[in-house]
Amino acid sequence: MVQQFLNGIITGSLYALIAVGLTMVYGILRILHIAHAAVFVGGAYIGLVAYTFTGSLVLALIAAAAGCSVLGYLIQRYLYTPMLTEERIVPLIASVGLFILCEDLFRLLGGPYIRAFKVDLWFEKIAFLEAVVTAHQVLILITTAVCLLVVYAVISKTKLGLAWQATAQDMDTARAMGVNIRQVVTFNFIIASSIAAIAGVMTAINYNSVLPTMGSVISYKMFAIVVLGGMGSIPGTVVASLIIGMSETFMSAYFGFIMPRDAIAFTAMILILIVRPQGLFGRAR
Amino acid sequence: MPPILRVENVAKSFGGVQALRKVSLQLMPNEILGLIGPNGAGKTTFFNTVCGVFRPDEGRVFLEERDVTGWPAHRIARMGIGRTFQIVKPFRNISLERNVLVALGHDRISGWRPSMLGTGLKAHRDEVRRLLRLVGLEEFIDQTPTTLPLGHQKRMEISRALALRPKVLMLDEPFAGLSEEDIVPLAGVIKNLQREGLSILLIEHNIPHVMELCSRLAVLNFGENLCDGPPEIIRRDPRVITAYLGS
Amino acid sequence: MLKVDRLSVSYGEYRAVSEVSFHVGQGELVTFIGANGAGKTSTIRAVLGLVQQTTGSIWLDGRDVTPLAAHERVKSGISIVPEGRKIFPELSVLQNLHMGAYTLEDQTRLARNVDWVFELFPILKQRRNQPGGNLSGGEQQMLAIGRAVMSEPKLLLIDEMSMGLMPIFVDKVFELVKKLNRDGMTILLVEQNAQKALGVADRAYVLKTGRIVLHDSADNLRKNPEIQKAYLGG
Amino acid sequence: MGLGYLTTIGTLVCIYAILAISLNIISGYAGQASLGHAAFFGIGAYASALLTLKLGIGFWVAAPLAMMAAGAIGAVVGVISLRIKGDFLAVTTIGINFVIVTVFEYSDFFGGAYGIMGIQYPTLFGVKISKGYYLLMCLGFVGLCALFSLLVSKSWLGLALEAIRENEAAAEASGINCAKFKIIAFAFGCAWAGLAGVLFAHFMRFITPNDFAFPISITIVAMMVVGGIGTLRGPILGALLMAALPELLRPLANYRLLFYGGLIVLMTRFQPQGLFGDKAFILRMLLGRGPRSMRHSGD
Amino acid sequence: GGPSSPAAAQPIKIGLMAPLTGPAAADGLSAKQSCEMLVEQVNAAGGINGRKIELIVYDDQFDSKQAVTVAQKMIEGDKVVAGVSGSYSFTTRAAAQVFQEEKIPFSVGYALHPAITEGGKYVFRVTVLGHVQGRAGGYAAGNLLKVKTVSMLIQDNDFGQSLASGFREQAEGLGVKVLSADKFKMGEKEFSPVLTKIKQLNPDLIYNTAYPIDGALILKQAADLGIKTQQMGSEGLDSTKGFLDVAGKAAEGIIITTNLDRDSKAEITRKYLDEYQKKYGFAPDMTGASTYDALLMVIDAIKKVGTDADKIVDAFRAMKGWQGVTGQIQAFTPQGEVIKNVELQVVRSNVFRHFGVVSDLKLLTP
Ligand SMILES: Nc1ncnc2c1ncn2[C@@H]1O[C@H](COP(=O)(O)OP(=O)(O)OP(=O)(O)O)[C@@H](O)[C@H]1O
Ligand SMILES: Nc1ncnc2c1ncn2[C@@H]1O[C@H](COP(=O)(O)OP(=O)(O)OP(=O)(O)O)[C@@H](O)[C@H]1O
Ligand SMILES: [Mg+2]
Ligand SMILES: [Mg+2]
Repeated sequence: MVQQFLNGIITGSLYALIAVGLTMVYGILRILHIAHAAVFVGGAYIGLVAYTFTGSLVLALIAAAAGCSVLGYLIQRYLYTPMLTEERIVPLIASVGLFILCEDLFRLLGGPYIRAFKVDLWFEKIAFLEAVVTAHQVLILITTAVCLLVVYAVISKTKLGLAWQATAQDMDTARAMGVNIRQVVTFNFIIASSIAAIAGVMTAINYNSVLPTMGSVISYKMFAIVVLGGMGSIPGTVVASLIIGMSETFMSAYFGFIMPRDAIAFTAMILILIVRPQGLFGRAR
Repeated sequence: MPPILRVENVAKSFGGVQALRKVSLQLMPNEILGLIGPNGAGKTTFFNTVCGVFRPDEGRVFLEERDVTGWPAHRIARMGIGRTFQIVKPFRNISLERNVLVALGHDRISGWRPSMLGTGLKAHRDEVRRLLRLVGLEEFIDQTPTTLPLGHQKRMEISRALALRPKVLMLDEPFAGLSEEDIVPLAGVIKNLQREGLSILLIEHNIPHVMELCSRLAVLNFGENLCDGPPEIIRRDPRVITAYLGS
Repeated sequence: MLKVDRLSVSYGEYRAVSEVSFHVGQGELVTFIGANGAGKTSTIRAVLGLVQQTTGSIWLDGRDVTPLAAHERVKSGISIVPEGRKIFPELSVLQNLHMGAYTLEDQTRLARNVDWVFELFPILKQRRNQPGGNLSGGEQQMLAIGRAVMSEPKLLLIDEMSMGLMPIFVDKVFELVKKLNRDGMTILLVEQNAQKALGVADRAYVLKTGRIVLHDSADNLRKNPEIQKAYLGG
Repeated sequence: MGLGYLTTIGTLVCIYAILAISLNIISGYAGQASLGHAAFFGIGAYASALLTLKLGIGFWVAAPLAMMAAGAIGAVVGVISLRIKGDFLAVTTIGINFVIVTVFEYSDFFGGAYGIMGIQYPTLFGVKISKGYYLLMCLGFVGLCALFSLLVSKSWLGLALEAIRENEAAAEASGINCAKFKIIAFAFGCAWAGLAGVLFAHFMRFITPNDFAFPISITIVAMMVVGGIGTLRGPILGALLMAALPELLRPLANYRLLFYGGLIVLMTRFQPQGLFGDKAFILRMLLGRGPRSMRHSGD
Repeated sequence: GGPSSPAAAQPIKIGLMAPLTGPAAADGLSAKQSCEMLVEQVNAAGGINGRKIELIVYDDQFDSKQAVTVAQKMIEGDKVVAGVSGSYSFTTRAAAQVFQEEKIPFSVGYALHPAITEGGKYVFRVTVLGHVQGRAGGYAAGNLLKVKTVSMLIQDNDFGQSLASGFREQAEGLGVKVLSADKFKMGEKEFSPVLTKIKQLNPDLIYNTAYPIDGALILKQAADLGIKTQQMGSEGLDSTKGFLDVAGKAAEGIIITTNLDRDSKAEITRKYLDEYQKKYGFAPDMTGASTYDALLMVIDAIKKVGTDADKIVDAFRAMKGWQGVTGQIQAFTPQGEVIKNVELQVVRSNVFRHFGVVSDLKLLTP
């Protein structure tokens, strides 16, 4: 029971780490950013390369974050921003195209085979109360907490966060208030992409593997979380991640054969949305 | 003569905000009733409650003595209440012709008749033209609302409401944002509609025109009826002056 | 203060404003009047750099700001009450006001200005934590005006100031504008209530189908019989 | 190229065209996001497969029944769309796709992970339809579906859907029962997707849950968008292009998927209203209209 | 070099379909590389009766619709004399239908779906059915490992299902009790919840029907949770890069059922393993080996009887005792299913080693 609870929390925090970036992007551009998963995979690959060369996890994380920031910036600048005036489904499809392209690019560059990403930390695992947590999992928990707190602080406590929200609601008027839209959007993408990169590296070391298709499930499943959280709400995303993580864990532990985890996630989402159509932390419109 | 629209003690609150505490109102056939009151008094909320956008927490709404409380908005619209919105809600990306046609065809659309897969909608172009001409927008018939200035969009909404062939027309600040040049003919149109037998409920802050147009005024304040009566009397009511009109 | 030279604005193939030139002197209160669709909003938005297809040049304080982006123009001291209020619907009233002061760095002045706006429009204080989108039309208009003055602009652009406001407040905001102007703020006012606008303005331009057709002191225009007939309901 | 090869591709194009046209009724006309259209494709396919195999019903009876099944479940999604809106609805439909595929995959009644085998080619007056005639039949159904879509767009129904797409509050105030028409749009759109499923099942004669998974939904949306959402020719031509693209790109071998993704990006980026939409470059060239002033560049 | 062939001789075309892009690209690549190596070897040795072999490779992208078009294309466009599948079940099943209709022999590598050969007489499979391999696993569990209780982790596709059903049937027949049977989806990463549950059940054996990465994660997460139970897998785990590298020391001691014996004394197997390692720099997978055999059988049949489709089919059917990389074929059933031994491999020091073999004919006949 304790172990299952821990399993749920850890799954949930990995989800949160990935979904928070999506929430940010959705929050500012109102785009369902499928290619976020490509950024995530990119982070894992860059991290792997950097780690192989330097042997330092910190450097690997920095390299991944930097690389993905550039990737995120390019996506935002040259793909999404010019499409903002279009119907919302158009950037979504562009994003899908980009995701297909990136996934295949990773395959061509890194080969179709799985690559191991083995990082040994200063301890292996801790056992307590008949439960076990590995060092990787502890690292994930800490990283998630730090990243989420930073993002939350930026959004709710700073002028930049206010500008993000304003830009999301009415770009033209935000501009008229003196917001440098381009800068604000860029900054948003850089943070979101860096976190995706970190999530990529964390996922890779947790599962000791990097492969071109590691983003494919994530690409759509994270939307269940973003939507459940209320689309654009950071605390909502965190709570939703934990709910989904927990329900998947407990469902697959006790009724594993009823349905696959993805379906569990989406079922949970649909059931909650029917009761609360605006998501957990969304505002009723 | 029974009132065409009778509203009894409606109340509506949003979370903590009591937008309507208790409002009653009667609209007589063939009259123009002005609904005035300070900003935030609950006028728009009142409209929305009558039109079925919100369900009132309390109270009843009768249209031609028929209880329509809690009916969905489209049914009330078909029963004969046409309305415009304070913050315009045009169908932004379709031509004015189709904007008006939607309401014109409401009875065709609602039923499962052959006319639903009807022969060309174009057949009704003349009627649409007439309705747009009424508010001076005939020349824009093929343009979309996005390309029109706000004032035009507001007038288009009146055409659209009229296309419902309503018994009651409810206008939410039709003159706001219109220049004097445009208001005068529009006021004429409204007067004409009344003469042709329509009953009109009008929210407006443009006092000179309200005074001229309306046969009766009802004043709301803090979600309650303050008073009602002929314009000349309301204008001199000290409560109205302090709460709303100013010196 | 503001000098606009042969400004044109187009939407696709349609030219909404053609070659208008005007100026607003330091400390002046200038108003634009004109029928619906005359191009007032387009002109104002062009001054701030919010419309894409423009030609002509815009000078602010003797500096050519034509190449500057909207946010940079705002930084140099312009603010706007936009047509249709354009309140951020999901930000609270207070956050909306903070957005108005986006370019203002000084926190104490920001707090003071918030208090000042709340004093002007007490209802906003009551609603301070409500989402802006839930306000009534008039309340939103007050918020839009309050938001625009938050940044203590040098040049205030107002598009439809009295729209949706109740009569007492119409008088009140005209007094406010007059007072701001007296305290040194330069103001460009677009207003449908031409009567009142000409009452407070120093000068006025009359726009018709995208062109300036008349330009004179406010007093003269008020006496002009044609203007009276067309715009003043007289 | 071989005739069989071309008929195969042609039949698949027809099936996709029906899917794209029918999605366009929901998304293009009524403006309701649906990213789970493949689920209804699947419902049609499974319903027809089971009806013909388990109950021994003939193709021509099974097909309308399967359409009804897909339409009925589509109507349920329509009911859901009354409550859940916009992007919330979009993601909900993704979820619906997953849940329905899971039902196929996890219940033995639907053949589970093995899928359903042994589905037969239909017969007409006792004669088995050959591949070539099957293609003609599919073309006929595309024509019917397009005609239906055309009728909708030119009728009062289409007008009502357009109004709902543009502004629900205003549509209600204009006497339109938004709830009813959303449900109608979903029901009809999904019923046609069901027909595509029927055609698919009897063409492939072997179906697995995989064939109706979420990526297929995305492909359908992409066809509609790349072609030009909201028009009739858009989805048809989009389906033609996108279904043929994997084959056209075959010479690129290892770089095929890379280019496929890249082309989607380029097409949506530079022709966001669709290659064959109202403002499309191709159309302008064909009709000889001079280039309109380009869209304003975003900031 | 071999004897130069007459210039007039046309090459013999053989088609290969494999998922070269998309989610199963790694297996597709294994299959393609193995076949290309084989064709090079045969051509270097002078081809078939002086005619070179030309391998026509098409990508099915892990999509059954593309599998059908690809099958059509190789048959009609390229006029292949036979087809080989280096792909998964549902794609292969869809393509098999086309080959059967066009009456072209189709030799299937590692796809396990029972219905593939139902198409008709032109379709063959060189690997044992999933159900059969599952039975071999159950046999090993009950008879060789002598376990009493087992927990199963079943991949929810045809591959996993068919293995699991065979395993369950055989194991329960031998008195083994199945404590739990949980399904999971291909690509699943988080097995801790279900492993935590299994830990409490404390079975003697955990049997999984996963593909490499999922299987590696099962073992790794089991080790992390402190589960020391004996593990068993299937040929789904028979991959060096995908499985051994990722699972690392967690893989130690796992037994898998497969058809590739990496300690085999057979020359052909040794040669394949060595040359693949030499040519591509890493040890090959089961998917490569099986597809290699599927192609090799076609080539051998053509060598014997020429390129006539019906003759090839008959030659296939007659191949009793044929030795391939993945063991010796005892016979084909009338269905076109192969009868051959199932190998048991164990992981020692991070390599697959011989553990045993299941050769009970009763069990191996589908
Ligand atoms: N959805 C809502 N949620 C919360 N409060 C609301 C909502 N809608 C309206 N209100 C509040 O209810 C009160 C009445 O609003 P209403 O729009 O009816 O005013 P009004 O009389 O039309 O004012 P105005 O003349 O300014 O348009 C206002 O104080 C407003 O803030
Ligand atoms: N986005 C747009 N696309 C195309 N045409 C437009 C657009 N916006 C405005 N126009 C056109 O430009 C002209 C000027 O519009 P503008 O909004 O500037 O007028 P205005 O004087 O502010 O009118 P109002 O008093 O009604 O606010 C109008 O004829 C309008 O149709
Ligand atoms: Mg109001
Ligand atoms: Mg304007």
